[in-house]
Amino acid sequence: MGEENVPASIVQFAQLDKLLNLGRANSLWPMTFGLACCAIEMMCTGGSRFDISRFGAEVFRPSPRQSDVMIVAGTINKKLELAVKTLYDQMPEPKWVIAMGNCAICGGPFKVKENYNVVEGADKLFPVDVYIPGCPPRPEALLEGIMMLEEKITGKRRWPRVQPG
Amino acid sequence: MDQVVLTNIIYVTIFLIGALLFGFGPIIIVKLLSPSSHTRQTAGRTDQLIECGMEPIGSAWIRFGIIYYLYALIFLAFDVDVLFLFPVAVAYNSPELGLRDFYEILLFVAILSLAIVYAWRKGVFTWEKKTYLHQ
Amino acid sequence: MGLVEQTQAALAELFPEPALPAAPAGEGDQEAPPRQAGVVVTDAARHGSHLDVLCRPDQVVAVARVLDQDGYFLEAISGVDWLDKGQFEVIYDYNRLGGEHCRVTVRALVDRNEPAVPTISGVFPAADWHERETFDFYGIRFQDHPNLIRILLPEDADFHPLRKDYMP
Amino acid sequence: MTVPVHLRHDETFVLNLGPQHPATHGVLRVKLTMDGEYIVKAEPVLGYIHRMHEKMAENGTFAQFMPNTARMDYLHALAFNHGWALVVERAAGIEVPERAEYIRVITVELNRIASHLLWWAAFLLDLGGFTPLLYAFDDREKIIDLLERVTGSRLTYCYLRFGGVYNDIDDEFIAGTRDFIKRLRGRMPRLYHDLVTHNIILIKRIKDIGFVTAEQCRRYGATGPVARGSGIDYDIRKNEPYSVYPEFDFDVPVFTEGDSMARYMVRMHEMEQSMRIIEQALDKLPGGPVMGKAPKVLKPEAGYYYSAVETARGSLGHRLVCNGDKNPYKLKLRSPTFSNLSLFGEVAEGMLLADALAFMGSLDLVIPEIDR
Repeated sequence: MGEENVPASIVQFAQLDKLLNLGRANSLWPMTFGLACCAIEMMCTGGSRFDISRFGAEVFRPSPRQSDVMIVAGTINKKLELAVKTLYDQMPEPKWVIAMGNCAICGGPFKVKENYNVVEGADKLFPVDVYIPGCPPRPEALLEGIMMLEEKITGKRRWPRVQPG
Repeated sequence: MDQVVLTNIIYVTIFLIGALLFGFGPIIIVKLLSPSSHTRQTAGRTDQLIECGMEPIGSAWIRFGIIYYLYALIFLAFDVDVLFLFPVAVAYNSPELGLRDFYEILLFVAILSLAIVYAWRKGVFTWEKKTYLHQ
Repeated sequence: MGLVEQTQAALAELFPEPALPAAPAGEGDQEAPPRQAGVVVTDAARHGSHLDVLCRPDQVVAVARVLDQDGYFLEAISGVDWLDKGQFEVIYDYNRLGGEHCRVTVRALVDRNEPAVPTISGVFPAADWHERETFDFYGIRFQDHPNLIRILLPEDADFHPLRKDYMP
Repeated sequence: MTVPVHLRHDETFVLNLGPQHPATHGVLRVKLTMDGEYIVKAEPVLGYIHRMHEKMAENGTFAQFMPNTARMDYLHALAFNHGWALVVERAAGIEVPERAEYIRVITVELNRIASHLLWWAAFLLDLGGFTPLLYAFDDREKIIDLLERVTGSRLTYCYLRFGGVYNDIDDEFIAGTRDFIKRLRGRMPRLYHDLVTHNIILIKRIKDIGFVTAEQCRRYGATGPVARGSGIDYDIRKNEPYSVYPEFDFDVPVFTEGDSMARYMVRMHEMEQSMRIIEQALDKLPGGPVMGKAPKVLKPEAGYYYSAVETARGSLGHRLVCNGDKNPYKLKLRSPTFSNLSLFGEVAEGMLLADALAFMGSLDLVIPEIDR
């Protein structure tokens, strides 16, 4: 069962929680938080060809108060660090974080010895639930990331996992 | 208190209770089922106003232009106008509503729309570009 | 090429002492004898700029005014840190906006310990941000710039990243 | 007609059009001093996505910087590759075979159309229309598939090499490009112009909004569609010809009104011109190698080099200083949006907030290109 890092609620019934998690998993409202190149791939995923709305995640909310998942799509640098933490705080529970792209995972192409300005990874700021590698990751990778987050929330996988090869 | 009045009162109270439940129900349910009242913090800024991630500069409690007040007045005029038109709408297809009543309603709406004409002439609806002469 | 000669003539009055004969293009500063301030025609196909002007920092505003009258626009301001020679260099690139093409590169050398160059944001407002960025990266102070603060780095940063001796 | 207003300081409040805002296409922050709906002073604050490209250029070899160029302006990444390849080829004196030049022009123009399509979708998203995004992205995906066949990546291309291109284009790419052009030409009048350009809501939102005069463009150094929207006939492909552009005949759309509608129309016509260039380049595509001979480790002669390239947003300049060893000694990237945005403060004064956002959309900003 997922949600080990989402705090518990006052009333807890097993079946009711399963139903709630199913509802949460199928209506993840991401926050428009496109920083750099990965934001363009996120927009392509929102487009009609890759169609993120098949997973109920096409409602990109601008304000953190109404969003469930923060997709960190791009590079966080030292000037933006406080703003990112503020946005994370302002999101109500239950909230999840998807680190999209190498920059959000570990600083990516900017993790060099002369790095004076890039925060090397979003998990230095807050707990991250799903990492999507790629620079930028393909829209299919973002959809796979959302499916992994859904599996983390409900414990069941919606689509059979594609075996490589 | 004969039977008909009593049943009407019961209908209205049931309707009232339903409305209240419909209003406060979700708030209570969410309080019970949502993961927790507090959210996870990293910079302790949960209750800060939303301003695109930035600290809001100064307070927003300042004197606004009068123009927004005029918009509110016009809305109020037409809100009350609609309030009076509801009973008319209910009784519209009854036979005794003659042509004379129709003209009365028309006159009533016309008088109220004078507020719009007054606001129009006062230039409430024109939003010109301004140049600011900095002292 | 009427425009290049015309601009060269306009700029020539600023440098009364005769400029050295045009050093063959592409030759580094180190080998050539230290070049006097002056205007040199360079091969545009290779270097991208038609005129290369070396001037003292205090002449920068005068050159900017001359080029402003001729209808040039400021393309970019870049700083260079010559660590071994103990000098900063500020490169101004001017270009024509439409019509015949002619790019003028103005270079000014400044001592590395207290680098100060007069600002040209009065003549070209485009210089405002470019100068703030050069100050941000190199620490070159632009005298009487309207608001010389950092533009790209966080306000509380206390280092100048593009200096050759800076390593985080 | 503008209304002069005297203002006491306590009647204004400061609003952050902050880093996380749907209309800023990234992390641009504008500090707005507001008087009700009107903007008294607008001051863009940059640096929220500054990623040290110039410092990395100094610590890596010339070839190692090519992937960086695509991460600055990822919408027109091939033009940035082209600019960097051009300045290094000039510095090191490397020859590029004819066929490689043609392939460069074809892919750069395809990328320009993709960039304009995305600008068009995002601009109308700012103004509140969501459906144009769907069919603009549909067309854009066709281009991305074509470019992915040749370059291997969807967005951040690293396709150009000093002296040529990474791999050759095949007949399927050429046939696909011709189909794409026929398809877009078929859709352009109906879907793009009748439905959107002549739409009264769009005309009301962007006509006579955000006037930029030619003198303002010159003083602030604005280039590209912003300058061509204010009557300045300046396109680097025509004024400072590079690569094989002189062999194609295409005209440069110039409008003189200088408002957001003019900039909008410039970009729409530019898409048509890019298609004309691609067709002529496909017809005249020569045979031969796609990779000239280039030394493994580049050590260009010491000196100052500058190259200017026309990207979808304006003139991209590479100011390169070499001192003879294998790393660039200093590289300054003159990004077009950096100067285009610098005139925002002066033009947006006295504007309504909604019009200022429409004006910012018509400037076509890509923030990592501003912050570098």
